[in-house]
Amino acid sequence: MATLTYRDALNQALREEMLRDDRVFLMGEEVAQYDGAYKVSRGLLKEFGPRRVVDTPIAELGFTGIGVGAAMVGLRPIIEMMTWNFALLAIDQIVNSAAKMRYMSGGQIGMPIVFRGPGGAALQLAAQHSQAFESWYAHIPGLKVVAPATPADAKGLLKASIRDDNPVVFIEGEMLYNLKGEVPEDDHVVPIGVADIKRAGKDVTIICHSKTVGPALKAAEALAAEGIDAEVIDLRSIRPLDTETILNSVGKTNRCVVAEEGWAFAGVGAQVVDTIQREAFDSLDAPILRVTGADVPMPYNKHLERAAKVDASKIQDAAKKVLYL
Amino acid sequence: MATLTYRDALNQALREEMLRDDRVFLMGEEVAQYDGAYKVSRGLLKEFGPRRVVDTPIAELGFTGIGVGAAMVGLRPIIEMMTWNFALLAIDQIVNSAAKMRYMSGGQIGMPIVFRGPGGAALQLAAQHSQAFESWYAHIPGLKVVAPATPADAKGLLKASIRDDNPVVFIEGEMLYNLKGEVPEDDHVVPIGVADIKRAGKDVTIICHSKTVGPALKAAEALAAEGIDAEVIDLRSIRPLDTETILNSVGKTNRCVVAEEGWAFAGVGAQVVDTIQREAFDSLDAPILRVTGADVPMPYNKHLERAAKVDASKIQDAAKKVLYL
Amino acid sequence: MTTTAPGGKTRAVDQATQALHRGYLRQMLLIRRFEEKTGEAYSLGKIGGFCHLYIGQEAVAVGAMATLRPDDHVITAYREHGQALARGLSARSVMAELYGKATGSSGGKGGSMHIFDAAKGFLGGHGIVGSHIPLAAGVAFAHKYRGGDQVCLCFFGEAAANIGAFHETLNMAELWDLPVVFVIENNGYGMGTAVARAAAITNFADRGAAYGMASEQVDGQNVLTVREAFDRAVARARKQSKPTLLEIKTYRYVGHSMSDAAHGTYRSKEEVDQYRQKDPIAILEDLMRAAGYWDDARHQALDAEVMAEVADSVTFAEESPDPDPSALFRDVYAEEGHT
Amino acid sequence: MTTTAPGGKTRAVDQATQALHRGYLRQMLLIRRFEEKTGEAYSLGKIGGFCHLYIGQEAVAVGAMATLRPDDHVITAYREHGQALARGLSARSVMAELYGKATGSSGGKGGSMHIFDAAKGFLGGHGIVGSHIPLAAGVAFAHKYRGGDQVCLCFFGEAAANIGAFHETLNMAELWDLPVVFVIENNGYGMGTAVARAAAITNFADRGAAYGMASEQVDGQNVLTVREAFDRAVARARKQSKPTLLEIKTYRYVGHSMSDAAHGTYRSKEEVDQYRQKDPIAILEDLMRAAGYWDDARHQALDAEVMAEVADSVTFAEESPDPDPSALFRDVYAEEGHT
Ligand SMILES: Cc1ncc(C[n+]2csc(CCOP(=O)(O)OP(=O)(O)O)c2C)c(N)n1
Ligand SMILES: Cc1ncc(C[n+]2csc(CCOP(=O)(O)OP(=O)(O)O)c2C)c(N)n1
Ligand SMILES: [Mg+2]
Ligand SMILES: [Mg+2]
Repeated sequence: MATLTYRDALNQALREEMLRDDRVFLMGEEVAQYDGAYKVSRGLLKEFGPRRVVDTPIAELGFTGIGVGAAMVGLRPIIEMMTWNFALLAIDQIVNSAAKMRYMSGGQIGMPIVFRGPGGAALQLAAQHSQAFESWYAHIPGLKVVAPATPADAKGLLKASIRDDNPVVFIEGEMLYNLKGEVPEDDHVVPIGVADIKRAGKDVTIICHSKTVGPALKAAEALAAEGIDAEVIDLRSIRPLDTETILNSVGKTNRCVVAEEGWAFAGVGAQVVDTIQREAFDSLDAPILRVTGADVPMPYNKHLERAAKVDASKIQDAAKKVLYL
Repeated sequence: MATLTYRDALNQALREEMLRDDRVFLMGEEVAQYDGAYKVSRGLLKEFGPRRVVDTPIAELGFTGIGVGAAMVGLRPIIEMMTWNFALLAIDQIVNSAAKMRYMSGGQIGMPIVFRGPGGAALQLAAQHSQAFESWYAHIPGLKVVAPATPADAKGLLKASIRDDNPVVFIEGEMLYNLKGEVPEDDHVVPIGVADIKRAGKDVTIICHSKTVGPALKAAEALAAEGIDAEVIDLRSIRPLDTETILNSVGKTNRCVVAEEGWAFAGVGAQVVDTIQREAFDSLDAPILRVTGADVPMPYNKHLERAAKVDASKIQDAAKKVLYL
Repeated sequence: MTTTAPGGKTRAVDQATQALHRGYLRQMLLIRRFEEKTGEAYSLGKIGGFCHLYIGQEAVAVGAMATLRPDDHVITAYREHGQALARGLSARSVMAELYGKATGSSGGKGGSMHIFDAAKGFLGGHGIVGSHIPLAAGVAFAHKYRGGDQVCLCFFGEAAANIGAFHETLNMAELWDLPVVFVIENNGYGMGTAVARAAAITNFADRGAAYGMASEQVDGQNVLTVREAFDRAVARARKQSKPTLLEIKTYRYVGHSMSDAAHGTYRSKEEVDQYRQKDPIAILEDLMRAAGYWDDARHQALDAEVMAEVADSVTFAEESPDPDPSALFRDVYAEEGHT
Repeated sequence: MTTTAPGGKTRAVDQATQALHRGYLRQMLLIRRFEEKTGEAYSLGKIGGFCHLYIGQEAVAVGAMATLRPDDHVITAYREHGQALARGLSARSVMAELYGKATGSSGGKGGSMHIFDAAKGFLGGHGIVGSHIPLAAGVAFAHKYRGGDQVCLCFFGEAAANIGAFHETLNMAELWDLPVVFVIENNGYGMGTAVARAAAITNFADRGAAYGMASEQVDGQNVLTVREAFDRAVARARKQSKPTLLEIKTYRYVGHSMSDAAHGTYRSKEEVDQYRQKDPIAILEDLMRAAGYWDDARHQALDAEVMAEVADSVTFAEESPDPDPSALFRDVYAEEGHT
């Protein structure tokens, strides 16, 4: 296995799938000549040329719709959102066109498209550039939603997403791009809809995804030092949600914390809680607690920002609370 | 008290607030000369003239932004979305501008604006015209979200929303516009953030809002015939959520069903469930069940559509399930 | 036999041209009768939802589609029954869709606003104003990507030309030389809003200049004029891979949708009557009559033929089954197993 | 003393004009030095987030603001430090905001992209490209609604003119005669994308025609030319309540943001050097020098004055407190008790 950054793992996935299938192309702002605002598409223009790596004007609604149109007639577009914050301008195309096309055409029109880019907060980018929209997209039938936390999952899930015949919202972590990890060499494909137990444990289940996986694992270590054995489940896919893995874990630990970067109200965690209390009511020994971003637009000041974000100690505290410690 | 339709109650609220405060104006597609696509603004152009009742081109992003800009300098715009489905085109202005303006300006810029119009499904309007987005807006700090079920609440909450100094997402029910009910004559203002017990009961709590209130009350009647005494709570406001009223009820009934028109995943009900299991874990005698719209884009065919929608019998069934009957 | 062509020159009309004209007339008449029947069925509650009729605009769809090849694509908004028929969908499949039946073009799931027929290259039927404009450019992008010479026609109303997607798409279509024709059907109103109350300039063809795009304003009531304009635009797309913006001046004789009166609130009966004088069907028939290859008898025969076709579509729709209840959960996602 | 005005005529320069020019120069120099210092502080990690400098474009903000009254409004994008200073925000309050301090113009919550000063009519600082274009029209709508004669200036980059909000807003602004000036600062690039790779036409002033809007292309490196163009546009807004589209040709000497090199990937050093020859500060100084009311000594004195002001702003920012932790939850909603 090679050690790669999350960024390079994504880059490999793009390259391999473009080599594999000529129908796959990448479109977005600065993806070609500039090699990507976050350099995820580095080298692709050089290798594949401007037919398949397409720089766009700043016109999120328009170029997203162009991707959707191309997918209607059988191409397999990858539309890069420079960040998911800007996708609010394109969300009509994602929700009203892409997610509904197959259904409202009575199954005639396919929609093999990936919308990808960084979501959530980076550092001090303030209110308009620091938002996590996983729960919004996961609300919508017709979409799949994926949010990898490691280089291996980033590569494997992006490849699966590109091969998927459905519209996939693929949310990367800007703060994860430099994260290094081992990535299998061969044609590494991670199925959508399968969570990953990033750490096995028996005392409490910590459910997380994307940028909260790191803090969750750190919290688990700190808990281990206190003699508490936490199981850390990385959802990886938000929709479909791997209910089975979640319920198996909670069936064993009887206690659960759900962490996510985004806001609490009707977040991903709310759905996880709903699922667990419904399907595993009798195995719960304590209410499920959630650790989420503070319920505020993100402030610029770095201390305020830090206070607004999920971190290991908040997860650790919540885990101890559900253990009544 | 006068008996009014929901539509006319809204119309009265608009008229009274426009009379009360010259800073209030109404803007949107077909609101003026056409008296509103759903006639909610009937007569307002005639009474207030084109300065205060403004027809727009089809440009949701643009005119929503114009409303937000006007609110920045102290007007109190009411922006009509012909339906909330079209607001996806304007959502960047609602989320990235309106919801964050006060915060990112350090409290300098106020945002007294109401975005209003019908949400959810009517009859056979198919996938792109039948969506309930309450949970999306409620996810966003900085917004308030209101969804009245009765003429009295429609009037009282719209007046409160117009007077509120925050951006309010006000979601009406197209299927409710002809609903009749008693409306207090005087300056009837219903505070945002306060749920209403539409029917008191002791055996099971049914939580609902907007278009599911009718079916919930019908279900409660049917349950009463079976000797089950259901309490029906109409949330009225989704954000802020009236946690107290919810918890008091569940503390009494120990069983709960949450109904909503929209999709299940990370819906409003998910948040309600999360809140209850966290705050009232020990009083729950059964898992909370949810009744939601089917997890599909809305089909056109009327039988399929009926099957996709929440109705009284589905709520009744869920209530019996949480009573283990 | 001679006739006066749109250019004003008198010329002999050969058999092939006569047949062509009869074909256009038949299509326009079929659309007219189909839409009239649709209105009736809607009033009887057989058709639900929003329903927007095309009466008055028939020449646009017919003249446009006449220029296309079977492997081209068409994409449009919610006022699309007539365009679907002109593109060759059967009256049966369109009527059955309006009835929400399993035999409908979208299996009963789409309804009036979402008519699709992938085999005929008819890509909907879209309900969010302007949302399909970028889709059209995407289809054209795919044609060019694959190296084909297909063309995509994109129909929308003049009110849709005020929305952002129009601007973003036209810029990219010209920048990237996409083989697409943007067709503004300027029928004077967006719902109840007259064009001058919604647009700062009312000659929409002039908007092409903002993108350096070839554009043309066309009389939409004469199907032959329409056809010629589309010949030019489609050729530009097919041969030069360049987009065109066409503004087609037309008029709808009916209300915006079934819940809107034909006149009374935002336009007068007089105005509608005046435009009725420019009926596209009458214009073509007059031309054919003047040239001596059309008369009342032939008209009646054609009308009867068309009425029978529409009646048949209604019977078919009435008798067709509703979709199976299991269809509710089908087509949300692709079946498992990907490419 | 005489000087050559932009029009080419030679005329005497009176004391008031000299003072005016010195004022413009001071503002431009302040912006230049402020931005240089900002770049340094960013490199030292004192400033975080995205940070877009205005170096090279100073004449645009200074020439534009010179035409405004205190009760007018200005709204802009994320490259706004210079515009904030030109509008009269103190270097202290802007620098403190960049440092995220409680004394910053937005209390440390906005940062580089969200500088606000309600008292000065400076309405941000917006980070979503194009999103503030409709806001500007809304501000102008309010001015007109109230019957005042204030004007709203709206600054954005040429790349933002390809986004839908631009189109929707310009149409409504013209349709409704709103007193707003839309200012395209065409610096040739949107991030790493040269204008011709993003726009089908590169003379953005020509886009005014799509809305029947008065428009003008202006040399943005000569502050006096800029000022004159804004005089016309602002007067049109104030006196006739009509919008204007101004395309100001300028150039940024630095990278798009602090994480982008000044040259190397998408433009050459030669190109940047060439534009350095049109430095707005040098152009004004040359003109003043030629007319005899400027020299090296005066330059040095002014520069020292400006450097001191910038240094003071840094000291102020460094010494200011962070916002109280309780600020995290403040300003999400208005305090209770409404109007
Ligand atoms: C984004 C959006 N806004 C509003 C509507 C409601 N609506 C449907 S059709 C229509 C008028 C469109 O007029 P035009 O584009 O001229 O087409 P026409 O109906 O005249 O064919 C409106 C406002 C919608 N469907 N989508
Ligand atoms: C809607 C949106 N898309 C993309 C971005 C990322 N972005 C920030 S600035 C920028 C370039 C804008 O260029 P231009 O409008 O010319 O202004 P300039 O930076 O040259 O001043 C881009 C693509 C954004 N902030 N918002
Ligand atoms: Mg129209
Ligand atoms: Mg630029």
